[in-house]
Amino acid sequence: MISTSQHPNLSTHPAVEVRGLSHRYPVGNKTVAALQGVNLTVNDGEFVAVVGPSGCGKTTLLSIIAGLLPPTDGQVSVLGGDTGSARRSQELGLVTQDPGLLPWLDVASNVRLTLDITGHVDAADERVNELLERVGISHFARYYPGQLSGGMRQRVALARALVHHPRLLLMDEPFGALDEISREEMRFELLKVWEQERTSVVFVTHSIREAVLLADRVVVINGQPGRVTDVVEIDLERPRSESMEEGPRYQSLLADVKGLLVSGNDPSDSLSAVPEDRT
Amino acid sequence: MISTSQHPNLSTHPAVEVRGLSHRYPVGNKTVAALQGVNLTVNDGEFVAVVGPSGCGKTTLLSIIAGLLPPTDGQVSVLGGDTGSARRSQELGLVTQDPGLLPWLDVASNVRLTLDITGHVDAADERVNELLERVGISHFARYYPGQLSGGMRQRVALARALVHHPRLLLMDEPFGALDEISREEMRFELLKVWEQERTSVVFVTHSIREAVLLADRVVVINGQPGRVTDVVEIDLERPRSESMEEGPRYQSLLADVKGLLVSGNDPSDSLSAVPEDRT
Amino acid sequence: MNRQIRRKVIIILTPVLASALLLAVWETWVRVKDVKEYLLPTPSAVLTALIDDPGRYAEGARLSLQAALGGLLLASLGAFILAVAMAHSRALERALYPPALALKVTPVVAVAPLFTIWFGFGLAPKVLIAAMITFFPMLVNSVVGLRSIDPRAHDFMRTINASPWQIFWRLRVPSSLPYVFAGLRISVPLSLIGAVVAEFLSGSAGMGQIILIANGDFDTPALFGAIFVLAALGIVLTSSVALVERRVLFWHHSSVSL
Amino acid sequence: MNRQIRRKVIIILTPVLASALLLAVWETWVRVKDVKEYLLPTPSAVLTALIDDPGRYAEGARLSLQAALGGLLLASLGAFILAVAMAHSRALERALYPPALALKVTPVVAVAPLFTIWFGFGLAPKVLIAAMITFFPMLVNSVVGLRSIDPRAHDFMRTINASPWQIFWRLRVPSSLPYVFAGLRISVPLSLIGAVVAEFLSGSAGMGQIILIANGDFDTPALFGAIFVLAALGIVLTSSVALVERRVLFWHHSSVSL
Amino acid sequence: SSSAEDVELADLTFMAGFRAQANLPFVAAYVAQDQGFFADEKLNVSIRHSSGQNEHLKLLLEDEVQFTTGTAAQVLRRRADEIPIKAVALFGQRGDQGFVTRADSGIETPSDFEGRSVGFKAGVVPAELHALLKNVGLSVDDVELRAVGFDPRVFIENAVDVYPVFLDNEPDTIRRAGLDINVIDPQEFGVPTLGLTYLVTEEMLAERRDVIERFLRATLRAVEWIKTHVDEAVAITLTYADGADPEHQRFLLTTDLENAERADGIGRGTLAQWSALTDVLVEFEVLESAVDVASAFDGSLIDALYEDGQIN
Ligand SMILES: Nc1ncnc2c1ncn2[C@@H]1O[C@H](COP(=O)(O)OP(=O)(O)OP(=O)(O)O)[C@@H](O)[C@H]1O
Ligand SMILES: Nc1ncnc2c1ncn2[C@@H]1O[C@H](COP(=O)(O)OP(=O)(O)OP(=O)(O)O)[C@@H](O)[C@H]1O
Ligand SMILES: [Mg+2]
Ligand SMILES: [Mg+2]
Repeated sequence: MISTSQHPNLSTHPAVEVRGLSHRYPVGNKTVAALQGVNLTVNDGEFVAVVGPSGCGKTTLLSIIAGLLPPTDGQVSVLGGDTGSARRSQELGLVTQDPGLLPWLDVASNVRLTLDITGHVDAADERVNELLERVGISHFARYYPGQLSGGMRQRVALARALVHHPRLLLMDEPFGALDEISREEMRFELLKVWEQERTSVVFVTHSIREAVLLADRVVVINGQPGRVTDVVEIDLERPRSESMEEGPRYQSLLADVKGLLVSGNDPSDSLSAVPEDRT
Repeated sequence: MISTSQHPNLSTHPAVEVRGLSHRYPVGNKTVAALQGVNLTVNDGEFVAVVGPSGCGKTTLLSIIAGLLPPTDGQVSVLGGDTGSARRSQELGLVTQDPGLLPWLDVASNVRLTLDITGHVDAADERVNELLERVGISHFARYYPGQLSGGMRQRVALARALVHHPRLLLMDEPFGALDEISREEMRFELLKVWEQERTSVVFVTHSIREAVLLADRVVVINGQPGRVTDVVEIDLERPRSESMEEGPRYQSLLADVKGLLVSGNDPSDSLSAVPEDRT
Repeated sequence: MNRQIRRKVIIILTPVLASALLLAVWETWVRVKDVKEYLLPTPSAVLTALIDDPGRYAEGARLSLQAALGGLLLASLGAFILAVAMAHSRALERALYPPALALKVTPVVAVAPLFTIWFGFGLAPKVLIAAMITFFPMLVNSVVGLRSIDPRAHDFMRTINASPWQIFWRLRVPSSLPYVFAGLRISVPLSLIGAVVAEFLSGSAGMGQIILIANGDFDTPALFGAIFVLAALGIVLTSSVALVERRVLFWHHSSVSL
Repeated sequence: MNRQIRRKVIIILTPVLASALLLAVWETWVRVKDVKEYLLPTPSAVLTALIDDPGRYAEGARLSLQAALGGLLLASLGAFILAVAMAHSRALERALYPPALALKVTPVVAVAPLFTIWFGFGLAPKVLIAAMITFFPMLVNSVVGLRSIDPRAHDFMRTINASPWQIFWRLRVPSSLPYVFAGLRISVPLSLIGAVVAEFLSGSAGMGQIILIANGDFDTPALFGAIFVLAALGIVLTSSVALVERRVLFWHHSSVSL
Repeated sequence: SSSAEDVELADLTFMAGFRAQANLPFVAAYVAQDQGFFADEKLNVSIRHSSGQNEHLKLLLEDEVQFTTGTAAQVLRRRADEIPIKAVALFGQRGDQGFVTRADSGIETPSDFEGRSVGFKAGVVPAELHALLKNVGLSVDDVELRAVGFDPRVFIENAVDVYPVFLDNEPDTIRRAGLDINVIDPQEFGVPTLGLTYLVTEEMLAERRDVIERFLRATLRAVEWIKTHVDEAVAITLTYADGADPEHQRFLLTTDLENAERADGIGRGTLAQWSALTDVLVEFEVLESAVDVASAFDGSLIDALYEDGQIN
């Protein structure tokens, strides 16, 4: 992996390549395995969704790809370099469920912060306005995060993650806190942006429907520690639309992924699952 | 309404009867309308789901029914008496998204607390064990809430709300924090308990699928202030099962409710909605 | 509008009326029980003492305030700088906690004479005593504040490769402000006490000297006059901090989530 | 296991080593600079003073501790009871805040003689001064604590018609404990200072008297000996509070969410 | 009588051994400053005050302060610790420590102390009390000792039978609070006592005798002036103790003046006086062993300033 890091801009590299990744967290005087032998490739410009039950290690995987967490074992290459170099070249965008906006900055300043830090200060205000426009909150540029609803905050987080033209967008349940209608809106908003920018996307979600509706491929993680148990190609046409959800192809893909998940989850090794002796 | 309160146990009364209900919150020196002219009847033993976009007043409605909030206007009768009398006769059970368990009590004590307070101390421990068994967490009776996953905490909240045989169960997005698989499990758990106890239920949810899957009737609230814009009878057979979700009747009911929601929601009067000039 | 004004009036009036009531009860009690003035003066005697020589109290207040604010400033800066180090290293925190605690339990009366010897006369020892007494709460609050960053915001800044310096200034420092202000609210009255005690022990001019002389002369009205002035200073200073806090931290508590 | 023990050893060793280092630097500096003993004694001279007459310091510590703990208990109970009233009424809170603040900015040195007159000799005035100095932090924390109930838990208890009494004991009181303990951590060293200052000002037996006599005797090693003993007491007391807190509040910070 | 024209201006600090009040050695400095007697001697003096926690002595040793005050007993104790300070003038021909009792208590002499509650200040039972009791065949075991602190209201409010006072200070305060009292001065019961002195370091005495002499001359001239200008002297004192009660300060000053009076000139003393005090202190273990009184007091400078009881 390291040998290719001299050519970070060569887009023939996959956006993410994970090989034999394992991760253990220290807990007291022991360690707890969160991921075990995970392999995953995200091609350049591809939209990959990751689904799996709670505690299977989805957030852990994303944190490792983002370079926030050093893996215990295995190789990870991001945009042709190691995770650190991807971070250093500021090609990443991150959106999490609780987006961690800075409450003392207004919407525009929160988005601008990314440009200030990455050094894209030329025409920064125009770029900020463009992004706010695109995610539909330009009217609220002078509002503070505390004055916004959850859905609007997620739009700001999306703008903040996209404003510096990142080549890889990492999203961890970005729409988890939203009501169903805002959520639907945001999904198509995201797809529109993605189709324009052709960013590569890793999208972690609890919602199987969301995964199937958005992604080119759905990666299914199961177990504790989590492993990639299946990968499902989503061959629905683009651009996706709401009406596809009634179509038989969508329904059958949905059923496929659902089946892979339920059967793959062994309840006996998870606290949050039901005890064995329950009928 | 008041005249019937002498016969609180007469089950010929509807469980909930709401007439011309309005509610305004004081905000600074003004008031904000949350509900406007709401009518709603929940028959004895009926399972009613309430859906609507964020901020339409669902939680407000539930709080008024629970007697936690005095309505600004309109009449509310609960179990044949006024809201206060229903509360005083301890016939209510409440489950909210964040269940507010007492962190210093273990699971069994949290559930027992309801019995201690309502004075059902005879054979209390047996009753607690029975409920923990029924919601599938009897193995965790000695755990503290902080040691449980979100799903397990919701199970405890359900047990706590049911342990004193309430005649009306009020639920506010009880499964909102759960992952899809736990959520599915909990839904059928709830239905099983409900079918056994035949409690009347008011179930607020963001998920249209959940509403259609669980309820006898779905009440759709729209707008700010919220009004009941539609009521949909769910004539799916009981007991409900997961496989019904693929059936055409389910699908068409789902589409109905969805349609009522999206069209009923005027984005221009809600902050969390998209500004008018967006295309 | 009307309603808002009425609310504000009530908020201001309640404590004023309550204090007036308290003073009235006090006055009546002293008169009825005929308590000797050198034990407990009536509030009216205290007011008379204050009105008799307002210049003296004003000058005393000025001097004590100067020392208190100087000490507070010194302690806040010192504590914040040390807190930056401690917030970055648990080991350093553990290492420095016992000496900081030792400083905290050292009674001012024990070290005030030493401070005069070490730091000379005049303002310096007073400022240092006010600083010593306020250092610990400022340190503890600053450390907690600098640690209390939103981990999601931190993660985001790391993914866009923000430097430790950028993270410090743009995330840690603003995040610490609510805690720093809470520390200030605790420290403001403490700094006043520190300055006054220093003056009392060294006999140097200020409210402490007024108390010292009043005590020596059995002039309890003047003593209580000084206490009233100190209470007023404490309330004004605390309110000022609260006011600045509301301005600076508009985004914190006061902000309404829609 | 091994690892855990090593971790614990490190946690204990860091501050011990750091303090040892600090003392070593101090000792060296005094020796190299040849600072006169009456200005700043070496730590070894301080230790010698302590070892020379350990009984005296032990007795002094016992007396001061007694007064400090008595005052802390009194202040905590009084503050909690008042806090119950204030937590239930914003108007009462606003009304009582200025007198409470006045109490807080009143320097102990100003009222200590009055306390002796009002409350006699011996333990009572010392306890009351320790109580006066710790009252305010206990009050503020108790009010905030009693208010900081989980609204969901409160709603639930109301729907099952829990009485205000049941809500108070089963919800408000346990919810307030984290804040009460935070208040105790602030108050424990303050109560010690209060007791010592009272002894210093009244000359009654305890660590304050030891300081007073040491000052009068030019005996700076004994003065620092007293400060060392006070620091040790402060650290032991604070650690004890932390220990009890960890036991009682096992469900609070320490609990791990799965 | 004034110094030569060619002496250099000397900067020095005088620190009173307690807070600002009308003790004679303090007022002498205030007046010397105010009336230009220091200036006449080409002395540029700053005046400071101590908290009474002995920092004035430490500052003297550090040469931060060149002149300070202390009681003869304090000087002897510091000499016993081999601390190189020396008294160069003795104002209090009798000590300022004494006792008061209520006039109606029937306690008029030390013999009446038996079985009564007797207060002591500052944590230590003073030698004066030991000596007083011994002279009447009692000891501290025959009385009920009580730490009373520094506020005489404790006595007025009836909490203790015998209350320790500074003779030039609290009796007046207590009387003015409306209480009739008996004052018991140890000296009148055969206990030798001495009061306040001016102190310098041995080093200063060896190297800057001329400055000491100029300081003494200025302050002795001030004392002479004070004798005839008591009210003005009190007014000057109040500029250092703003807000203090002038009547009370007047009492302090006049009492101190009386106690300082001696035929051969205020400020002078003999080694015999110091030896008698030493004996008491040794007897009651305030001093571990006798101190060479010549090391504690050097009267030669002040003696040289007088000629037939007049300052020359
Ligand atoms: N900081 C940590 N310390 C110890 N264990 C951790 C830590 N973070 C996560 N874990 C554990 O690692 C496993 C994977 O956690 P992770 O958060 O990656 O799961 P997830 O799939 O994102 O879950 P969710 O869907 O609930 O967000 C879980 O068992 C979790 O308990
Ligand atoms: N305490 C309050 N003070 C002022 N306004 C309030 C308060 N609680 C709710 N509101 C307002 O009342 C309206 C209805 O709120 P409510 O919480 O009942 O909505 P909801 O349907 O439960 O929303 P969600 O789906 O987000 O839970 C919203 O506009 C909200 O901003
Ligand atoms: Mg996660
Ligand atoms: Mg709601």
